[in-house]
Amino acid sequence: MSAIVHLRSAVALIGRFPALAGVNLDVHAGEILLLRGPNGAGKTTLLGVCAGLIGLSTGEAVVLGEDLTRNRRAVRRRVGLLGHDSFLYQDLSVVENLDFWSRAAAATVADGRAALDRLGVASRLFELPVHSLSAGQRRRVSFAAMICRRPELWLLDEPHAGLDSAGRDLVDGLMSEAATSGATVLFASHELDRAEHVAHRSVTISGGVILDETPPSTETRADS
Amino acid sequence: MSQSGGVLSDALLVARKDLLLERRAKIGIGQVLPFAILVLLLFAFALDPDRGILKLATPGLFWVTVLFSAVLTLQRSFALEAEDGILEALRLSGMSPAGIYLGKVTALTIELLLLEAVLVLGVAVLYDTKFLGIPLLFAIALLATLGIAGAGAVYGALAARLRSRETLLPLLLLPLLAPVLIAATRGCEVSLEREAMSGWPWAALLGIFALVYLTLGSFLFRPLLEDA
Amino acid sequence: MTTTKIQSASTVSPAPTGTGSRGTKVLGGFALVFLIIAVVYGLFISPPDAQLGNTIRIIYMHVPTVMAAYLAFIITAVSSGMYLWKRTEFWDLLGSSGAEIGVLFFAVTIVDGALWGKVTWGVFWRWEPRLTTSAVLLIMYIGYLAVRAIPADPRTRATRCAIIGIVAIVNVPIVHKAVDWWRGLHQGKTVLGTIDPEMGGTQLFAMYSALIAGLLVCVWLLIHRFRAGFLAERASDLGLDQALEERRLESSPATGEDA
Amino acid sequence: MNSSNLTETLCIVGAWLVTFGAVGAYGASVILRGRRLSKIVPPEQRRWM
Repeated sequence: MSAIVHLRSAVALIGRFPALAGVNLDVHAGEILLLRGPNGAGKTTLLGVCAGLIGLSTGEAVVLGEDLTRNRRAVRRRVGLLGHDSFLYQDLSVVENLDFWSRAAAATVADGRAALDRLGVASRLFELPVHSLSAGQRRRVSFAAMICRRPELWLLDEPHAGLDSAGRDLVDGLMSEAATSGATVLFASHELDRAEHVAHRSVTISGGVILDETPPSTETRADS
Repeated sequence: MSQSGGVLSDALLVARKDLLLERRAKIGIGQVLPFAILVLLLFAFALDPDRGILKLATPGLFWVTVLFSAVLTLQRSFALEAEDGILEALRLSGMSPAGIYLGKVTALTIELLLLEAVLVLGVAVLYDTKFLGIPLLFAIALLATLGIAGAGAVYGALAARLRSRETLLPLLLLPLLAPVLIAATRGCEVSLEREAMSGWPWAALLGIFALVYLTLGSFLFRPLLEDA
Repeated sequence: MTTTKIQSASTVSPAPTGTGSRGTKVLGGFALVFLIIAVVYGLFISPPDAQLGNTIRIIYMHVPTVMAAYLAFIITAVSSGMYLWKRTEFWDLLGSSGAEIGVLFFAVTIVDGALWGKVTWGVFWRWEPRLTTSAVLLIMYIGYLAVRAIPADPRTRATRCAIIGIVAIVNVPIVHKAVDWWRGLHQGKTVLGTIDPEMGGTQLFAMYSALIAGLLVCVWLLIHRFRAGFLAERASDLGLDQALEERRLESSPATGEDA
Repeated sequence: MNSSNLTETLCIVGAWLVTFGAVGAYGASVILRGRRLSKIVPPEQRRWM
């Protein structure tokens, strides 16, 4: 079976800075892969490359069967990216944001509402503008806006950040559920105890390269 | 999953979102409109009203005021899209760039037309202008505003992520809109019966500008969204 | 066949120490010849014009510079379109070189026009359609250069500039038309910026040699500016391989990150 | 009469000087920039496309 994410010698420049300096990575269907690494290692850039947002300057990248060196746009509708930014209009209310983003992604308004439910966003928050929410509540809304697209590949940058322990459990559950239902999850996290528990496999990225890509046969943790 | 709804439905979605944002944040009504009225007042101070200069110059002053207000509106409209990773989210959404562009233009046109409507009242009261040729005036306002929004959305999006956007946007946009200013001003002079000549050629000219800018913008918005 | 090959190889093999080459030297030589002809005929031999008098000698400079500027802007526009299609550094560099040289010639055109106005009208600036047109267009391209000067990722900067290059050229005829009609549709044709068909032989000769000289100088400048831009890009790339190496080295001591 | 002739001559000479001066100065600056950059860039990259 072919890999969902297939990167070979991938070099990506941010300005003239090589954020990725030759990444080799395979992520297989239905897998939950944890991306570890210090700040500035290139985790966010790697997720951006997989989402088709950041182009490679050299190397190969095939995501969900689409060759990103030829066309970065085709893959975008099929992935869900949860970034550091909220991807939400601060002045619009929670439901207004969800309605807009779900319809923008060719999903229905009902999908958006269902996603809000799934993320446990209380209905008393629905009419509040996003800027008045707490960081954790906003994170849940962002997450809802991501899953309402029903992405085939989840790309999560620090999904646990800013959430309380109930929220973290919820996120872990969503990731496991996504993987069992056929989606693939690639996420970056600093919360190693929690993350390694939910991940099937982990790799470490540092200095723009993957250090220890373990063969996909070995389940769970490889070292440390 | 259904494919993207096409350019028009994307445009509609974006336009409705922008108008909703204006209704929630009220920057246009609360800040841009008072600014525009202030400019009208300042013109009245600068050009002594007793000597009739103000009356002669009314159409020009009106459109200069609209242009300045348009720059502010554009800056606000695209600053919103550059915050919080919205541009990335728009790229990820799979909406067609031309649809996003036309949606922004539609919302901007509606907002600017409303502003102009209030300004026209202001001009009528402050400068004691008599309006004749209402259909022509309306056509000119609509077509000129489409041109301003059409060209402005391209440069507004281009400048949005630059740190020097406050200075760069007017520098790029105002020379581009010089012909719109000329045609709209002359057209309005006609519709205020200052000139014997019929004003419809000016309206046609404004229509051509709008068409050119809208066509260009629809094509250029993809590279703009992707790489600029 | 073989000899020419060897010859061309021998001319290429030593790396150039500047932006000059055999081609630019030949081109520059031709430009110089026409410039000298233009100076001799334009300033000394050709008689004053029947209508314009001696001010025609300003027109000898005015027309070539405006033509050179338009040539440069058209090159910028074509390069901008080609860049958005091909996405190569070549078109980006050519486009930005064109814009810079266009601004140079256009600024000179406006100064020449103002000097012509001083003699003819007694004032440097009159709200004359063509002068106003030129000023507006000049500022439009100054905006291009302002965007160009903002440090950015090369692809981002190139895309921004290409978009402005296209929008600006489309606006050139629009501005021209609008300003022509500005003072009513019955404004008399201005002499400035057109070649009078009734010019005498030496006048035409001076005009055409100045025109050819202007276009040659424009192309000559374009080649040099393009190469300087190319060198500047290579100079800022210099750190790139090293940066890649350093980036990879970042990882080696830091295998055991904990936090 | 005399002063208008003087203005005319000054303006004509000025126009030619401005044109040659500006274009010449720009050309010189480009060539000097090229020479300076040539010293930095390694020879194998000094190929013109």
